[in-house]
Amino acid sequence: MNSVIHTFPYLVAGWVFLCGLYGIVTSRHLVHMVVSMAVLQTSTYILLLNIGFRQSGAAPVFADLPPSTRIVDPIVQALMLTDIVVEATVVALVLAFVVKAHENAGTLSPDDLRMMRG
Amino acid sequence: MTISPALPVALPMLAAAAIAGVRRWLSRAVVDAVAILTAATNLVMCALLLTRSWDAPIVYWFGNWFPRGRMVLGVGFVIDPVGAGLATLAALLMLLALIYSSSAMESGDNHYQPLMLVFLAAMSGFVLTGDLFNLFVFFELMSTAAFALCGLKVEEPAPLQGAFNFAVTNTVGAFFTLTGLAFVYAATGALNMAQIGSLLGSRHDTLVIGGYLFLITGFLIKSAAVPFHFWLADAHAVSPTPVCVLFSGIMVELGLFAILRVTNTMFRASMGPPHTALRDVLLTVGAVSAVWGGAMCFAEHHLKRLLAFSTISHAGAMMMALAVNTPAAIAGWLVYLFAHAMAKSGLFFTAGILLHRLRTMSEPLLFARGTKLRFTAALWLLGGCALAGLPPFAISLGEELTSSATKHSDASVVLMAAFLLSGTLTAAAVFRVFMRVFCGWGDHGPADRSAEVDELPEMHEQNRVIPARMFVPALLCVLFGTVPFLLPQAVSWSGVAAARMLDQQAYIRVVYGQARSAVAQSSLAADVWSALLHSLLAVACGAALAAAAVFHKAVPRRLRWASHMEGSMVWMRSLQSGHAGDYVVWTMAGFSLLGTALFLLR
Amino acid sequence: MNVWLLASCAVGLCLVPCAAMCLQGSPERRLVGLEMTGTIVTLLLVLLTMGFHRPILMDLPLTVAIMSLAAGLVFARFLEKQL
Amino acid sequence: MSQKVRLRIFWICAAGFACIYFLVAKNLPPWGHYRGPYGDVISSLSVYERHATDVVNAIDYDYRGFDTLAEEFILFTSVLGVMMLLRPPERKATPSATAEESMSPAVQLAALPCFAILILFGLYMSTHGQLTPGGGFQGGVIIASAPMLVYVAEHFRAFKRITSHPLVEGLEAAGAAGYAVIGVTAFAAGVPFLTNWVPLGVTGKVFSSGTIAAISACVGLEVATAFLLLSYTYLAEIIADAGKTK
Amino acid sequence: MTIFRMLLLSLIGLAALGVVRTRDLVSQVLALTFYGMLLAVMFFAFQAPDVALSQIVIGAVALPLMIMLVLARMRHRERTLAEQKDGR
Amino acid sequence: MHTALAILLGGVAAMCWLGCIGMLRMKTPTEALHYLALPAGFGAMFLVAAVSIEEGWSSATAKMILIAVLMLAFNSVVAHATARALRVRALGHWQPSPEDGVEYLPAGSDEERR
Repeated sequence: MNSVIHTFPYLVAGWVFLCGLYGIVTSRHLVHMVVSMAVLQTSTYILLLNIGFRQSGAAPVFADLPPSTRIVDPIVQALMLTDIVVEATVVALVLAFVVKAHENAGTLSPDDLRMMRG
Repeated sequence: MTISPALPVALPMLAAAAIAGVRRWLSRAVVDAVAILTAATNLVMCALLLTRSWDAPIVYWFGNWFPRGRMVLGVGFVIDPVGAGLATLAALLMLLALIYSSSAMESGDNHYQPLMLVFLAAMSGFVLTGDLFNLFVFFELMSTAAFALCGLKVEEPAPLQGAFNFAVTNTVGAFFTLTGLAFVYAATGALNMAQIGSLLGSRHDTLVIGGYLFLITGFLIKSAAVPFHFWLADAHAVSPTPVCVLFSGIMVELGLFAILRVTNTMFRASMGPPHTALRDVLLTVGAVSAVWGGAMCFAEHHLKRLLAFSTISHAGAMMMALAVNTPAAIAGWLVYLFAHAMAKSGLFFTAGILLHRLRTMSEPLLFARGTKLRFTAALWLLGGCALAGLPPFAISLGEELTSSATKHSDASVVLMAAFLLSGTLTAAAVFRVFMRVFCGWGDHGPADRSAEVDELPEMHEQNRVIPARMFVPALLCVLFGTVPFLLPQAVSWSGVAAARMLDQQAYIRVVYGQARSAVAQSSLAADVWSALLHSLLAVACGAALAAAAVFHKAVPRRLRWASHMEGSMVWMRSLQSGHAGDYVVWTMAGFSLLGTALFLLR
Repeated sequence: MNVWLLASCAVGLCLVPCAAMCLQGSPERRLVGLEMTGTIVTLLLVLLTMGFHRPILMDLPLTVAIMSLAAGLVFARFLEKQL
Repeated sequence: MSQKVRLRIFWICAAGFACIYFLVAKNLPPWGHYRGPYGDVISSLSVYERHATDVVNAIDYDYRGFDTLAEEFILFTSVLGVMMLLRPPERKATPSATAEESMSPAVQLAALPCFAILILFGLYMSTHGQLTPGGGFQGGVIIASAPMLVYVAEHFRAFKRITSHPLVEGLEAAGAAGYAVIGVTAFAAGVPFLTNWVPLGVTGKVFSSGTIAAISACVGLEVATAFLLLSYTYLAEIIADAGKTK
Repeated sequence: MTIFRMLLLSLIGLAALGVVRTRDLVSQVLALTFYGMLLAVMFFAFQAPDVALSQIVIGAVALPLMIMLVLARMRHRERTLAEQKDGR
Repeated sequence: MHTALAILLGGVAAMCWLGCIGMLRMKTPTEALHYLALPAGFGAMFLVAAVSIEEGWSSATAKMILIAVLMLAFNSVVAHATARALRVRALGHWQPSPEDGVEYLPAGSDEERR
């Protein structure tokens, strides 16, 4: 049981990664692909968070804690914060491509949108 | 006055924000002037940093957070000659691209210049940083700017699809990299590359191998290694010319640089010798890319895509130098990188001039229409010779240095063959275009689907006269390409820079503020005659292949494989399907293959 | 494990029926499930905050309450007019 | 490549991926027992040396502030890219033929207090970043979501006036540049880029922890205006048409 | 509490699959919002309040909202095009 | 004190469960919408009581009261807007008309009263 708990959270991150890839690969609509990309991104949050987690550690805010309290790793949280912004902005940009492609081509199925073939 | 290493990043960012804030009220000329001035300043600053970093790497701690004991607290720049040199190259190419675009391109309501400046800042930060997460953030910044620039021509449907595929594949790659970063952080609890390097030591378990694998997957996508390369042709075919120059000339190479940096500063003791798995894997990937890209290049009839495939081929060749990873090979890599950046940029600028004059990029449509464009033709021909490495162009010098590092080993045959094939095939494609378009020999040649993608010219108004500002960058590129060959010290300089790059222990010591390393001496010398011989062989083979394809009617029916190669490699071309889902599947396949190889061979 | 955390476990399990609502069926059902999720997450975060003995973190449930209500309004409007 | 073939290759690769991932995850430090010292060192320093009680924000805006600068510019770049891609074409507004009913009075009434609460709360959040969870980034997004309620209440003209003002664009650039300028001011004090050189103030007060608070405000400005620009750019076409039916 | 966290993680794994397997776009956006909420709860339960806060404002509100705006814009265009076609 | 706390928190959990199960068992989304009131109304109230028992008067209690007020005041609006969206999506209009065949509202409620 213990050994399962010791790796299970990491495996969830890997599972979400695979789910995102599955979504991108089987996608029939560009917006669906973008959403799958967002899901794929969340796998990295889950992984980072679980790496820095400590059993019975407190949240790293010392406003109401004595400074010597055992806390979870704040570094990974800072990295995740940066990461979340990156996700939102990249999705915004890719959505702009999608909107424009829709206006120019009238369809959004990646199977039909293949100007670049061959 | 010494220049703060933060400025090559901060200055373009500030200029970009300033331009973007008031872009409505500024005229095009003012914005161009500011952008060009900023790029020029960056060039000077990076060059100064390069000279300063020569004696010892510069270490710069942002926020004044010096390491406490063995614990690195903040983000730091560690500037060694290779990084500073690449930053200088990026600024140079950016300067040329901005000069070119000031006369040859619509700027999309002045959105274009701030994007270019952010791109420049991102590239500078990417090569100068000594922190792993910072590397990732600048990787993302570079990618974001690149996506936006790639979709600049919004009126056409093709650019958007190319940009979309580019964005999806590269973003997936970034997630792979971030996952790898998380694994490395879990293994060491540090983010500074020197600290990670010293903590990892020679640890060689699955966590370290897996972390390395995830980390470099993103960079392999950026550096367009087969089978991660599919986005590159799509993105190049649709980007405006100056953006293509930056993509091919420096961005793809920065992917290679990141692999080099990661391998040498963090994993040198754990993945390098005595373990040979990494070397063999990278060598294979590089060789396959070199040949695959070359073959696709020869089979392509859209000029920009053709050049894009040649970039894949040359990036593969450079990857082999990384795989060898000895001072001589890295010195060769540096020479190769510079020479290739110049040759490829010159060719792209020339293609841009063609697009400007003749308003299409399709080889069959261009047939015999360039016969009057003498100067453009000369530039194109010189560019082709430079790709094949004909002295005084320096690519062959780099090849010679790299293969001299593997003398008397089994890898040397692979290296020689791949270099020769890459040079021959890409040069043959360029020569073929030269014969058809500028000489009007032979016939139209086969048409293919991708060449039918019609590309609008980058200026709205018809402009018959070519402004000097379009020619000068192309000419300068061709001229600069000869520098490493004509300058006798160039080889020994790159030898010193490479030795710096490879000395992991010295890097770590410098970061911790300990003893400065002694100035490395390099006694490298390339065998010029051997380089000449090889490049002549490549040029001759290329010309022969091109002639065989152009005059295919004169070739006996049995021997028409040149024109077969040009026209009917259907299965290879069908992989380039333009479907982002396919590209992601190939990424996964490449990742699984690489991982299997690394885990089984360890 | 105090009584707050016990209660939060019980409330947290309510997310399973919410998932059943939100992950299948028509958009209308999903929207209703989503609003329920917003409410339950608000309560859950209050319980967790008290359970961890960190009243300083009370900003979070407040944010969830405001944002999920605003998002509910916006989603309802778009579902009505545009989509 | 057909869907079927693609999916088949995907399953093979997914198996490979899963194996590799499992091998790596097995060797990760056991969950809940992370031992890396980096975070502990920083959290023991941040309260004393930076007077900031929220360690994550201290890391983001001070220790690793350079990452956040680049991250702000990612946001800036992508907003620039979106505006460039979706710059309004010369298109006549085509009022929709089917007249739409406007939202209920209840919604219109409720949207305005909600608007006020969001703005206030966003301001609170972006000024208290160094003390409690939150910060410029979260506060900025909350502020930016307030005008969406104006849109929901169908005051299209007001929404347009808030979001399409050229000032918004200027402020966005100012927010992004402000961060870099704060970094550059450190040169005047003779210290490296982005050094927190101003007086640190009293721990637990709003104006404490030096440049962290200032940077947080800049980030709030940048993020709020950036998301405003994004929402306007996406909605511009719909608004142009909706304005005509009135 | 550990068991609660594990259950939360399993639910996230399920929800991720649910989001990518939803083909209707509006439904998918709503599912994504739910997924974002779930992640926020998880971050909070794993002692990361800052990240939970940004996940709420970004993952559970701003990101779905952006996608919703894009869908609305595309539907709007399709509708006006169809109306113009009818008008002729 | 401890018992009161336990009872109140049990009440919160029970409200949440009742709401969720009711929502899940309803056939149409409009019916399911009604169960939103249980956790948002009673759950929030119980929680206010529980927090004030635990904390006394503090900023946390103030914030909890704010949350409860927000939920009570705005949840009804959101529920109304949602119901409206559901009806418009199902029938194409909001104002009642004889062709509907469904009487969600007393006939001629809104326009005539004005």
